[in-house]
Amino acid sequence: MEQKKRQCILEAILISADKPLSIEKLLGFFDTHDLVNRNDIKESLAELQAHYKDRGFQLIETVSGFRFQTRDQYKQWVTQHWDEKPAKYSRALLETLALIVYRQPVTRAEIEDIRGVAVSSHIIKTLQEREWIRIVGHKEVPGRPSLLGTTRQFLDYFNLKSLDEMPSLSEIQDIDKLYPELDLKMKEDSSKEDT
Amino acid sequence: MEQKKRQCILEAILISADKPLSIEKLLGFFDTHDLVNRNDIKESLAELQAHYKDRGFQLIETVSGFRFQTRDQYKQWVTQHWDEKPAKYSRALLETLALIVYRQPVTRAEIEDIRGVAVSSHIIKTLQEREWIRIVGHKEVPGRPSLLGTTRQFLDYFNLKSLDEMPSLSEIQDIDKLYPELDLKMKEDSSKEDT
Amino acid sequence: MTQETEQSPAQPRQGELPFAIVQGEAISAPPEDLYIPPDALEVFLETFEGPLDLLLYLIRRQNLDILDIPIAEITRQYMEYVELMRNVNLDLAAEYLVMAAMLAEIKSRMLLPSHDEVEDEDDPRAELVRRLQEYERFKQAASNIDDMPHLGRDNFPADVDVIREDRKKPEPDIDMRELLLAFQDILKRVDMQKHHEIEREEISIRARMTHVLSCLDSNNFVEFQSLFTLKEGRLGVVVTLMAVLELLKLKLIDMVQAEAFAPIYLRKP
Repeated sequence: MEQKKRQCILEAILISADKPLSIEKLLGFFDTHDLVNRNDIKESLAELQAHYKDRGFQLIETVSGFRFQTRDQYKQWVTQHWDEKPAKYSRALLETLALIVYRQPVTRAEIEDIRGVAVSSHIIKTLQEREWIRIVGHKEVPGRPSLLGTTRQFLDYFNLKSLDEMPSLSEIQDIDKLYPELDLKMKEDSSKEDT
Repeated sequence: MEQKKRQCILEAILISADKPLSIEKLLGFFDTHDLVNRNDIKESLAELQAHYKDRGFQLIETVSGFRFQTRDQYKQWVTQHWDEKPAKYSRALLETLALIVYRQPVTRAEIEDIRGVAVSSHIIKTLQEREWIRIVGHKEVPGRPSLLGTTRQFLDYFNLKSLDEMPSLSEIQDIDKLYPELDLKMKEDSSKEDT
Repeated sequence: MTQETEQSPAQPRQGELPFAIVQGEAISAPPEDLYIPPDALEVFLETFEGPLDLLLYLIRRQNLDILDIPIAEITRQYMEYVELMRNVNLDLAAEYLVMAAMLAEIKSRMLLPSHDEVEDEDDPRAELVRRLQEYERFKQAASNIDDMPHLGRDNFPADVDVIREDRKKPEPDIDMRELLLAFQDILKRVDMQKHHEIEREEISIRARMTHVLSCLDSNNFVEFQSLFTLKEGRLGVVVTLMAVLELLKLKLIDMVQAEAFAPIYLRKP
């Protein structure tokens, strides 16, 4: 199959896919008499990535494969599709997720120990429903508590090829950098007091 | 706004849209200080149509507006998307559907309140696309949230003549008596899972 | 341990807490020696994720070196905070009290004369510092995760129309039992929580409410009588009437009548 046609077919497949597709899966779209091999696919994918490097959307690679998605810098316009703003995640949820990401496999009790507060079941349930975390086993201690870990979908969602691409856990932070937002909010509040 | 940026934004909007968008609607994605008018949009759309004239997909104009779609000559490959086995619906989807059935007309917030977890837009969209639920009105509270209810198609799917034929709440408490034969069947099914 | 309150993202947060009410009396001024401005109380619940978070905040407010925390001072401030929380009748999490006890314990140990002969005796603050530092790393990591591009928030998958051969996409099947099991689960959970009340009402009225709503639209008036089908018999008529009354109560529909005995019309507001 000629190069241009192969590129167009892959483009059509990827633009209409509802999940990322691996090279293996993409290969499965072709018939034997299409005479397309893994290297052809790789080559076409690289061409597509180059072609879309300065357009409104791009071809990215996550752990499960390749996906076309809009570029971050146009989110301001693209989000107008929906009346509601995308849900904001609470800090409790993000902290719990962070602990699961960096400490996996980890039990709920271990998360609670580091955060100093009980982890609500809602948070665990929300993370499980989003398919970002799952039970990966049970700890061999009394009660056999569940061990939690992240999923492939978590990596797909954040456009990651592997967990190694997560920002590394920081060293001990400079305390002054904490709570800038609160400081600001309180300043605003106190300036409004006179009005 | 410069021409190239405008083109990229429109491209991002159209590639992520789930329905055709008219020039009027596209204009609505822009802010007043984006300084974009109808002619700018027309111009960009023409540029996009030219750009995609020999790719795997194209920008077409339908009666209701502009829409990207894959090209006819690649349908043989694109159709392979649907060769896979149907997925299973998530627990979250089933619970959401059950609440709409028994609590209709009901808002999304009310469902979230009972389930204790945010209901993803994806679930609502899936149920709407399946034509099992639809918006039956709007609640007269701030934001006028949509009220969801079930459809005729939902009844047809379950071979019901009316919703009255759904088991009552008291019957649900005793579900095993309702479907003794199903229980047996499900057990058989799960033992056959490997086949 | 008590559960922290996780707010569903869809629910609006409470914007303002009423200022302190102690034993039925509104307090207009906060305790004078309070380091934390009273405004902070309003954002308290939203801002702090627990006692460690609060401690980090207190340390920062005073520009203290985390490695050299003046336990007495911090304990005092912390207790004032906890006291204030109690006064405003907030559901005070047990974790905060546990932390208060820990601070008091450290303080008391530091008041004891140090044993010079025991060189390598641990600083009683060491464990607290370790926990604070550990927590801080994950607090940072959480904010890093939030800053990462999210699918569905920062970028969106392509969703284009597909020209394909005439084969229908198979859709997942569900059976009635699955649906009922899901609902049974909800009922069980709700029973356990007791927060929400799913009224045991007849489904037929709910269903009829949907039906009535679907007959109406905001532009056209529909005659009240046209909603009734005599074929359904007395029960059907009653169900429709109750559905209409319920919709009126919920202000989902309007009812108009030009004059006495004139036809009654319904429409969506």
